[in-house]
Amino acid sequence: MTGTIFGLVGAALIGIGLFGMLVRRDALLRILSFNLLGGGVFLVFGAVARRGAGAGFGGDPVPQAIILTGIVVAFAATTLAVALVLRLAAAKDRA
Amino acid sequence: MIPALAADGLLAAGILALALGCVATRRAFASAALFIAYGLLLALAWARLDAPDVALTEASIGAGLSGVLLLGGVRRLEGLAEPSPDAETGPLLTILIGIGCAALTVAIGAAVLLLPDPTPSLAPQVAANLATTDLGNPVTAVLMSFRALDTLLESAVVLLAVVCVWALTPEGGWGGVAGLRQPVVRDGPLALLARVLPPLGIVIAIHILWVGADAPGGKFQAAAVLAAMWLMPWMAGLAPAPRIDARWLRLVLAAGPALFILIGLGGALAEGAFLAYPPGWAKPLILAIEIVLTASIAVALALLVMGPPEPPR
Amino acid sequence: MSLLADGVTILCVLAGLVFFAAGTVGLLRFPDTASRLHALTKADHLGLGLVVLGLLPQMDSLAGILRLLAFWALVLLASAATGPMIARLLRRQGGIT
Amino acid sequence: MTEFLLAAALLVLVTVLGGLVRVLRGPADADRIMAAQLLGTGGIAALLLAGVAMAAPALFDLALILAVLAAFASVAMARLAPGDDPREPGP
Repeated sequence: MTGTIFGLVGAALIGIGLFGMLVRRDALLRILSFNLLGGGVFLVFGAVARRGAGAGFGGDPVPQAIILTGIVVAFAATTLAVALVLRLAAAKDRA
Repeated sequence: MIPALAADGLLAAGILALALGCVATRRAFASAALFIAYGLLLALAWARLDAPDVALTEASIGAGLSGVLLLGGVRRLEGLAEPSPDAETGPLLTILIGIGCAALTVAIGAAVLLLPDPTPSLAPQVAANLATTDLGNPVTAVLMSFRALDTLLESAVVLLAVVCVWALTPEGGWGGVAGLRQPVVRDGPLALLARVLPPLGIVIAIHILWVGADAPGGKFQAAAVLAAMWLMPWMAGLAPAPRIDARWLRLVLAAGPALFILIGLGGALAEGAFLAYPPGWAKPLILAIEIVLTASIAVALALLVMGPPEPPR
Repeated sequence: MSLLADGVTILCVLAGLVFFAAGTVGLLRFPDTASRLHALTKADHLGLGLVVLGLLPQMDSLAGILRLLAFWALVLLASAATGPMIARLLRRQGGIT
Repeated sequence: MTEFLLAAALLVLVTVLGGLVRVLRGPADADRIMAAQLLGTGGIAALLLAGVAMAAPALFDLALILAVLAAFASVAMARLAPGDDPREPGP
């Protein structure tokens, strides 16, 4: 049940994140929305992991490890995106 | 049963309300603050999903570091001339996009509901092979042994991100101190916390790294806490950021991935497969990689939040 | 003994719950931000403090007790430091005149 | 005892989630920071209660990380909020 609830939350987060990315014009808010979308994808995958519980584990450890990797990679991408936005704004500021 | 269900429902409602708030709020600072609260609740949700390793990562990286990164971005954008804002999305287009996103949510939600229960799982294979690694934490075993190549590439991605962020250094700033110079705060609450919290945080990070072999925890979570403990005095101006051309800095950044590759090559020579650990050596080698990689990732994460150097004005 | 310990736990945790509830009600109902800050710091310090106090009898080792107390110290420290910072922010943004 | 502690964890969650309204509505930045902080403290309390009830040390470690990172994030929020000048002495 827990898996299903948070899987559905993940689906909703994907929709909310995509909406924010498309509708908001502020670049930082788009990056933030992208993170919401990513969190939703991870939650859906987490629901899959929960359904795969077995062999004494509360969830399938392989998807869990991949989600963990994904969170770190998403953070790295976010920092790069923020740096790009700041550089762009600074360039416009000087012009 | 009922309390568990109630806790899940409450967390779900809270997460969705905060996510909607993030997207709908007018001001960027408020959005970033909501995002931090959202990350907090998401970490609790991961704990409910029996994924404590993911919960620790979400709490430290998803909520803590990402939130502070976004806050810093908001703050720095304010200091710059307002870039002529694009026109807001029109109402008709907003409604159309809303309908499209809602349809996507329904489709993915249906897919979640239609998932086979139980789904195909690798848990039995992990359980069967856990003994060969001498580790007690299955997620660490997956990260460091069964899917070690993924983790190696991930540490390379983090390093690559640092290189890319540095590549955005404006003209005349190359080789300078990472990020904006922070005003020095000698006393007051910020200075107090910046002095007292890091020693505690470092102990906690070492604990998280150490238990990671057998219990939830590990290098990424420990590295994120360490990075936060460096960023704290940095924000108070008490611990200046390093120059990005400092040799020690580049050595620390490269040490983790380099050791990982070396041990992987050693496995190729000794066992005939890249990243294969000789029998009986799995745990010491994994611990060695974890410890060095923690230092590299901690420095990389902190530098990513600090950003590229600024040219002197 | 166990009965006494459980009694202490129940009493203290319930008292902690009251403070958490009071903090939330204060945060929601108080008219201005400054008094809401007042309500919040009480919930932070006392709510978590009482919960920690209540859980102490349930610990079976000294390490567990020290660990619980460490949580409280950590939150107390953070809350004590951010309280004045928030108050200063409020003054600069014109919340307190 | 287990049931009592779990119920208490749930109640803490209920009360601090009520504070979410303040994070969402503000109006001041300070309100949002405070409500986020209360959420962090409540989350820690709930995790401690559940950790003792279910004898799950992993929840303790999660609470520990949450405590450190919540402190870090609260300070960063107060420090980076628009209009704050850190050089000014505290009130």
